Amino acid sequence: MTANSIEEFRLELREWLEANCPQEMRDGGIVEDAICWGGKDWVFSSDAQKVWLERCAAKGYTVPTWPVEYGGAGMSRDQEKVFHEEMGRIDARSPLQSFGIWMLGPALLHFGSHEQKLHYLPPIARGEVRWCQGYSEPGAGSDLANVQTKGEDKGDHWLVNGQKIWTSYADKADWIFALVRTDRDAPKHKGISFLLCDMEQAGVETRPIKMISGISPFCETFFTDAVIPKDQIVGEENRGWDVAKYLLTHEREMISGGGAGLSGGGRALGAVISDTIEEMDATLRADAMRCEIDALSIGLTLERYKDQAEAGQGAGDASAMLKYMGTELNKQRHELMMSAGGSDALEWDGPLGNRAGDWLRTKANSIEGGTSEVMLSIVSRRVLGLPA
Amino acid sequence: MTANSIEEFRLELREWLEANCPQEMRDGGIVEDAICWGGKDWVFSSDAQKVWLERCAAKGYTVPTWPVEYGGAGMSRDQEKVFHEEMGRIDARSPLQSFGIWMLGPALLHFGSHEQKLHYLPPIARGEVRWCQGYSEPGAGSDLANVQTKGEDKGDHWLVNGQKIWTSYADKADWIFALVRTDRDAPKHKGISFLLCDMEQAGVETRPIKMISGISPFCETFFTDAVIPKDQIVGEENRGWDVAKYLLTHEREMISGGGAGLSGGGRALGAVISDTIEEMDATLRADAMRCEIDALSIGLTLERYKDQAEAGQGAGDASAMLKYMGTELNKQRHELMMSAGGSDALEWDGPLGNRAGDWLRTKANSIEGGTSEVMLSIVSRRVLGLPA
Amino acid sequence: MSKLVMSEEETMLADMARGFLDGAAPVSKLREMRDNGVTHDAALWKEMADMGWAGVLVPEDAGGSDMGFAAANVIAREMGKTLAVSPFISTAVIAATALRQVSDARAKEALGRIAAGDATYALAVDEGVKFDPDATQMEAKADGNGFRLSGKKQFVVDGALADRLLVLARTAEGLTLFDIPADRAGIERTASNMIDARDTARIEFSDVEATGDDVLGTVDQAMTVLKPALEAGQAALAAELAGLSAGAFEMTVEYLKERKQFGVEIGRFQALQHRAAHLWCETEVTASAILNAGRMLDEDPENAGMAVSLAKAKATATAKLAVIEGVQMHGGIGMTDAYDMGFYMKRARVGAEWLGDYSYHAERVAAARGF
Amino acid sequence: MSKLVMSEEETMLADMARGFLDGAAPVSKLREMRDNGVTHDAALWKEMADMGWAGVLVPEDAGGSDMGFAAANVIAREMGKTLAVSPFISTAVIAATALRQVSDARAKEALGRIAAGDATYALAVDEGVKFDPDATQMEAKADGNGFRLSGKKQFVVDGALADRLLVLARTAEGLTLFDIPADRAGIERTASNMIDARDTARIEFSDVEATGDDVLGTVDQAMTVLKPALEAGQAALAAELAGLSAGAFEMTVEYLKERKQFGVEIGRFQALQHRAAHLWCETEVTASAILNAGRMLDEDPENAGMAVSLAKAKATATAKLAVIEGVQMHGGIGMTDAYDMGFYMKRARVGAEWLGDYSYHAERVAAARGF
Repeated sequence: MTANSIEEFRLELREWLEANCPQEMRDGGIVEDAICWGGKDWVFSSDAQKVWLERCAAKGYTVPTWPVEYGGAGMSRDQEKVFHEEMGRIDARSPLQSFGIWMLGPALLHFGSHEQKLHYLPPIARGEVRWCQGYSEPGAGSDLANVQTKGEDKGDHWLVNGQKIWTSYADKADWIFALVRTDRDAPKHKGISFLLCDMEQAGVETRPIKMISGISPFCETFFTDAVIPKDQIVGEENRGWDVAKYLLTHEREMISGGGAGLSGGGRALGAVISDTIEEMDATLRADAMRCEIDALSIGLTLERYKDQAEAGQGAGDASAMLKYMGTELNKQRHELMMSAGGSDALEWDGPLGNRAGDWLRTKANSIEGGTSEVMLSIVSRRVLGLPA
Repeated sequence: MTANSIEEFRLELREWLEANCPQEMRDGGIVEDAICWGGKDWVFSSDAQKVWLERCAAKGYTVPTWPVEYGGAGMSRDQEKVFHEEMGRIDARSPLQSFGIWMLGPALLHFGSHEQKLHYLPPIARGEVRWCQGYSEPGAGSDLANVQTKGEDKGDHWLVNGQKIWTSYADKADWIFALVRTDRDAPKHKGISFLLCDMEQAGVETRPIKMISGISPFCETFFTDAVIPKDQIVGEENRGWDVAKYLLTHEREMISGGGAGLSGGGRALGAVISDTIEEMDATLRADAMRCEIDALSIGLTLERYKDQAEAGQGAGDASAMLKYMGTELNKQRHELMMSAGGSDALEWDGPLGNRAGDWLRTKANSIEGGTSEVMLSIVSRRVLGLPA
Repeated sequence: MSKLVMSEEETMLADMARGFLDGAAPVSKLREMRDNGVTHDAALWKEMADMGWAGVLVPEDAGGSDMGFAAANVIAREMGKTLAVSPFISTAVIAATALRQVSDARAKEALGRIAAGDATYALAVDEGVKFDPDATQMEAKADGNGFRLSGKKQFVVDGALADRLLVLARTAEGLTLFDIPADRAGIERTASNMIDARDTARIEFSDVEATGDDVLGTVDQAMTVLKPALEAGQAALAAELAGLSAGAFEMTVEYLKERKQFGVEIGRFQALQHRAAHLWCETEVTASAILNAGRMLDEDPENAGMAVSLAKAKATATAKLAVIEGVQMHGGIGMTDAYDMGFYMKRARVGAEWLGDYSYHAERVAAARGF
Repeated sequence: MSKLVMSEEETMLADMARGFLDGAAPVSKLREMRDNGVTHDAALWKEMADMGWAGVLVPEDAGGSDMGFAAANVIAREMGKTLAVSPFISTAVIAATALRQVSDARAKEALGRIAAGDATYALAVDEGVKFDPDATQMEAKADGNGFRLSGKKQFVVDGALADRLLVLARTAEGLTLFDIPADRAGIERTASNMIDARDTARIEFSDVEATGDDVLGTVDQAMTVLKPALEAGQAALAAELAGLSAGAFEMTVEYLKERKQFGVEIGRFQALQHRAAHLWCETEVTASAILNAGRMLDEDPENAGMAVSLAKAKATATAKLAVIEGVQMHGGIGMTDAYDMGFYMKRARVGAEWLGDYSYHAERVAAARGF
């Protein structure tokens, strides 16, 4: 795309946003309540939220890079960058967030059949169906391939029994994509299938898990003779690990991006600190500078890897690195924010809002989606070639 | 010992020191050149150094806690503490330093026969015989028990062949105590003997190793059909590992003590930094404070362990912990001193003397006498009881 | 200076305390209190008083057990291990030490009530987000023979439960410490919803009357009384944090031994072994700093400042490492509310801030060391 | 702003540089020079000039290859890998950038001599132990139409070999940069015995005459010329440090794969694996900061300051980690002079200080980020 046409694109988009983004949706929207997750049971927090979603969905702006036929706007990466810049210019809220957009969508786009894409993607793009992820199982921890939930082949369907854990927002989701062991005799990684399951059926139950941060974003999900028709599989039977690996990489990049504090609304650490601290002491200042230097370097690395990928220069196992560095950084950043907040930060919903909850939440960053230890082992093995 | 008699002891000692310590020997003596190592070929740097050694040796003050019959002064620990305090009061140099005092002496006192003690200890106490240590071998690294130097049993003597490395000051030593494999068929730790070897004989040669700090405190030592009479063994045949382990523990404590900067002459880090830096920036100040806090805490731990040992409360595998913490701290301390020294510290023998050489030297602290990694593994296994 | 070891009495005290707290105040007790919205258990505090803990720093002639600061640290450390909830530091350590500095009948009587478990105290110093007594702005205006106090305090630990408050306020020529009943007219206490579920309050003073009798020590010279009290509190808090580190560390090592991943105990993974070993080393050197602080307070209180700040700084850093490693090594389960590790992490954070954070005490160590 | 990737030309340049340096300037060459007390190889520098490196920042019409700052960083990075000895940063980067700011015939001629490898330069700024141009005390007293320079400079890298010196001195209303021959009367150069065995001098100026023609740029306004030159030098030095980290890291990983202890390769020990992996991660994010600094200098030089300081700070920290881990993981052999790792450690230390240390640049990043 030429520079000219990209500038045209920008102007058109700007005009559309000015005309269509409701004023109430122009507040940056970084608090939890501002998020629109969608789904069958979604209750819009305001008319503006509803209108904003509908208008965006109609243009494909909820999933700007997805093909138009699947509900997207078919944007190139350059266009997408402009899209985010223009959204940021007016502090527009994201019209829709969901695991369907982040996780299942990319998996289907990569592994799904044309029919599956047509069937599942548009409802995601319109915010009509909310998805959750069923990977981990109790006791499996970092050993994700240790899937015990089993799917018995019953001809036209699998009969699924087992238990998943850390299924984010499963209590609010309509569908779940899950790893299920469909061949118990095959080697660990070779007998897993990636299945799509309607949660509104007998035999699927969820229970929220309360976390140390006081909230319950995660659930346990139980399958008892749940029925999953044979066409609800992504990729080939018993090759679900390929899909899972693909998505894990994707998830790591997502977590690391958030971790580096580079997503919308991330203020410079120094600015956040000076909200509560007039003059930093040597320790806080030194730590904040180190953290800022790392944040900027990691942010540039995210940019570099994306640019490299686009230029066809493979970034290798970059996702493990970014996931590790980004999440460890985020933990440090929140430690410093707690330190800066002093006693004001020690209350639930105190003068600094949910700062303590956010801090506690970050401690999971280096666990979920592959622990820091697993990431380092991946780098050691795959990048450095050290013996396992 | 009662408080009264210890005060009497102090006053007598103070009087003796005033009368006998030459004025030139009252300069703290922390530079390398001030050290008196003794040995057959020792050249005293001054008459005062010679007189000071002789007077101290006559009183047993070179090895204050050794029994009088072996050349010491038979001091209790309380007395020794007073001795060091009084020496420090007038900034008196240590009259004699040697591996004989630090290493072989303790080993002989613990494992040697009465005859051996009578034969070997007094010359060490008088500074007449200088010893070096032959433990490590090329390629063995942390695996100290991997001794390849072999001693063939020839009836009244062993015929020794092999090579040692990191033999500190071997080129200046008269005798060496060495680990030698005397049973090739026994398990690794069970076929080693702890032998004493006169270096002034055919078949023993040394070659200095130049280090990155520019000096050559270490040597390689080669044994080619060297003869060691059967009575020159400490402890039992093939039980040399017991002696070695005992000494390793001892060595670790020694290194950690030096590392914590608590031996005589250690100035507070802040004071050293302000020699060259008028006002510390946040990073330097924060790092210096952390380092100082750690130094003080480790110093107190040394004190606590000694007090516990005296009170009969076992400190367990404390030596590995102290060695690890002390040497890592010392490395950090020297990094900060280099940073404070700026470009003045980047020259060999520049305005800050040998600061760079000292800094480079510290990098070996966490390698010699058992690496930091080995220390952590020891703590993990022996203290925490984690599976190997 | 005595030896840097625990005396036989202190070892016995620790054993006894451990036995009592494991039964009467384990982490599950804190959880239960939190779930029920309760921040104080008066019966438990009474039991502690009966064991002599409330009077640990109260002279015997005032009814105390007068065991000294090292002993107070021993108790605080054991309380830290199980995250026991009590007004021990506020009342038995800080208030008792402050009252001890004053030798009058009123103070003696107050000490007696503390020892008996009949009076609880809280210290109201902080006005901003950080501990900084010298920056106190709250005013105590002279008014006839007395004063009128107006201003706001925050992070008053045990401030909602306490019968009495020690309040630091600015008077004509300096700072003055007041000892007043918490229910006096014009005092409005708002319980803070703390992450560690412990009793803490924000307190507003609106023209609160105080007489000359309410002054603890001398007008304009609060520090004579407050400095030893703060140092005693900081040392005990450091000990509590050290106990907390030990408690979190024990849980973690146990978990490393039993939890299996990829077919083996995760305690076999060398990277975790080394990190756990490093953590243990840090807990060991921290323990030395705590012992030393207790010794200095008992034997050379005038010069104990650096030892106390060293202990608080080091204990804060070690506790932070212990809970971060604790959660990380536990993985997902460590993040759940159902597991105890989160309680340790939250308490460590609150303890890190109370009575001066790492930076505050590091700067004091540096100043004492000449930089 | 262009993409954050190496262009094809830059990749080719890197490959070519690597090939040349592996042959012509490996670490063994530095060792040989050190052992012979030699700090400069004029023939090697001439070869580099012939490849266009000396003129990398010299305009084509002045005889240079004018490849830009990103390309200069590419060369510096490769030089760092093998610790190649040359006056590249002093002459081809710093001096050339300074001269480029001035558009007169004299500057053009000087640039031509640099590109041809016929002139070498050194930058004399430091007067104390730390880089701090603003604190310059050295005086250039007005004297008729000219100046007289008196004072001392230290840590003048390439200062003993250089034909010409760029000297920062204080004039009536500010700072002025002089470009004078190194052999002018009154200049006394003393070679410093540097730990990295590179050419460096202390220089004393005693009443050294300088004319108006010797002023580079405008009197009292040194920074117009010096700021871009310093930033270019800092970026190239950051790149050199990144190359050094990569070189040390490669040696270390190779060693982990081949060295056996307790019967297995030490690279199988998970604790070392994780540390090596962490180090690699640091080298990766450092590489991004270097690329960005080059891009900013090429495309938005007015605003490149933060990007440059970010690169220098991060590269300094990573190089320190790389050589400390390098020595530690090598064990005893890494401490011997016969092994190359020590050279990396010493060069990393010198590079850490030159043109501003970690703190200096961290403070600049913080200032740019508003704190």
